[in-house]
Amino acid sequence: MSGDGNLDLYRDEEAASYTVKLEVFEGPLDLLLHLIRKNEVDIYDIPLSIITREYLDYIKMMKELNLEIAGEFLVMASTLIQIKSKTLLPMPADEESTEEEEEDPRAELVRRLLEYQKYKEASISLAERDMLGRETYARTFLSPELAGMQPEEEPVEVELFELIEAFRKVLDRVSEESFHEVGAESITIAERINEILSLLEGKESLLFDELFPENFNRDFLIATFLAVLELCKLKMVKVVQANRYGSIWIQPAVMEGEDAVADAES
Amino acid sequence: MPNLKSIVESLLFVADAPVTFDRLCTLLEEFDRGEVKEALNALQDEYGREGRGVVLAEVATGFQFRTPAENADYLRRLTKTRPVKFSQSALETLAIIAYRQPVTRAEIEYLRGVDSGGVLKTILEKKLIKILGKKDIPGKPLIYGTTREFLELFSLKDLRSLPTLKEIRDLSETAPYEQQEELPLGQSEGEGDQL
Amino acid sequence: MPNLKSIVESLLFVADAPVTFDRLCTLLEEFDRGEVKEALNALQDEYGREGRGVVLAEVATGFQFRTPAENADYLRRLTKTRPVKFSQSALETLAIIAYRQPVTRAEIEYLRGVDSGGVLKTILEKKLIKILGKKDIPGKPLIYGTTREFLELFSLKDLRSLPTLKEIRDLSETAPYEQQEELPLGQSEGEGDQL
Repeated sequence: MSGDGNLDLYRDEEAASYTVKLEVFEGPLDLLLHLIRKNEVDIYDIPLSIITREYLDYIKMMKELNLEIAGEFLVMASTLIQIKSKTLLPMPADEESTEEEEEDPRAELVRRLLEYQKYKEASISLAERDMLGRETYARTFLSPELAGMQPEEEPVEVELFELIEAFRKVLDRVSEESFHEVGAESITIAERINEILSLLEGKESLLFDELFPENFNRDFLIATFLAVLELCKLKMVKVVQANRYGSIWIQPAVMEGEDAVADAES
Repeated sequence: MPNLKSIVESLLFVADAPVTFDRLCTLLEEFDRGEVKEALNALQDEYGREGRGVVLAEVATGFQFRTPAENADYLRRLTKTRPVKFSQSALETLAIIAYRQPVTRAEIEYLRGVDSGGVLKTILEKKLIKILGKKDIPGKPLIYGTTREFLELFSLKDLRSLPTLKEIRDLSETAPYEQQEELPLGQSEGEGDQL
Repeated sequence: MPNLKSIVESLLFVADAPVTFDRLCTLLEEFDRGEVKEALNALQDEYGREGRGVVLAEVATGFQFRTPAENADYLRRLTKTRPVKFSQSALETLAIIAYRQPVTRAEIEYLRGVDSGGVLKTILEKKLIKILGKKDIPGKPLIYGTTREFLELFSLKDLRSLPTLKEIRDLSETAPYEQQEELPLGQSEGEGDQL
């Protein structure tokens, strides 16, 4: 199944041999808009019996052609049947009609259709623009005039998605066991490690309680504890207590110094 | 005595991406902004004349020399690259992101009515959208926005120059919607780089 | 009626190497060589005028738009701050540090399977990573983490806003609707006709 609900009939030869021409719809909303337009009915007063029948006919036809049907089409089908059964119910006896009039069961659907229609229009006007590489061309290569020149400063240009894709590629090469899943949690711990280290910067010690601001939540607490544990494991901090019931202090185990930076050059 | 108009023309010509007015002024710091503006205007006049094979376009908040649409067929012979083709789903998703950014995947899928994960990944890979961060709501979903490449691709000066969204009152009357059937939705396979 | 001069101008502008007259005639086979020659001459006149920032040069291998020598100093400024793309190795290393910090060089190299000293130095110089300290194990290796500049580069509020791998993987997964139960399609057939 196409994840986009893009049902392309002519994708393979087998399907192309069918003589029935099935139009391709992006999703249930697209199909509904088509049916509404085709029947020339008012979108604010959709005749559900006609539209639902034609909608289901379309799905049935796809089934008969052995086409995979995106789940969203089926969800919409059941929604339509539901709305239709609501509209078919006889209006309740007017005893309680003084209450606010119930919303038309079709209202939510109409809202979605109008909203979708708006973006579909927008996508059409996007497609009609002069597109680079289709209607208009620019020089995208490095001019020979600049080829020999070495840039002095190099501001970096990179997208977040490229970063995570690079990480994914590394993980794909390394076996699963040697690398536990990286989730949001480890990011938080990494972040807390950095925060603790920057709090410690230039100080001799830090009160353990200082790591917890006034209104921290449970996740924050856990991340902070794990961060301190990780830092202990790395032997980057020492946790000390002056006496049995005294305050707990965190001390940097290694002072960051000029020599550390110098070492990096090697 | 340097000829500022000539210098600006050279700069825009060799640059491999649109150059903003501010960047131009920074590069040409010994000239004042008014002079740079004047040179730019003179160039726009010159390249705006009828029948030019190179035009000075304003895209992605910058200036860039580009070829006019009427010559596209001939240029295709030179580049031999098949024009980029977009699926309707990629276009719909791009439109939603362009108009509603920052926007989450769930919002996109609600508006489109279909799963949009695959198409999001594709346009992320094409750098037409980017991850802006996470939304500060439960679940912290990723939020997406369009990129400079998006503006360049669709020849847009900035996001404000996107056509305003039309509120359609009555479907059966609207002319633009009539064009829907002519969309080459089925005929796209094979030719071009389908997104 | 196509404007041949405009077409030739477009072609020469977009070509990334000099174009010979013969090549031009081959590309424009529907025009005769005399017409192409004429268009070319007209362009040469136009671009040969005083004070142009772009000239049409005829070099051994063909025709090419170039910038005049007297503007070279200004063009050099353009390259001074040219944004560079990250190499794949720099990107990988940066990613490992971002997601696994605090991390040692040995750990990075284990994951990447290759020496990463040079790359580490490069991203240290760009201030995207920093030395957090030394790990208290034999050899006392340096440990690395990302910087504030790293967050700024990606417009991230904090490290928590980094997308997780799972979030990216989820994009390419199929819709959760797949296990949808069968719909009673048959029973609705008659119903529709009631009204």
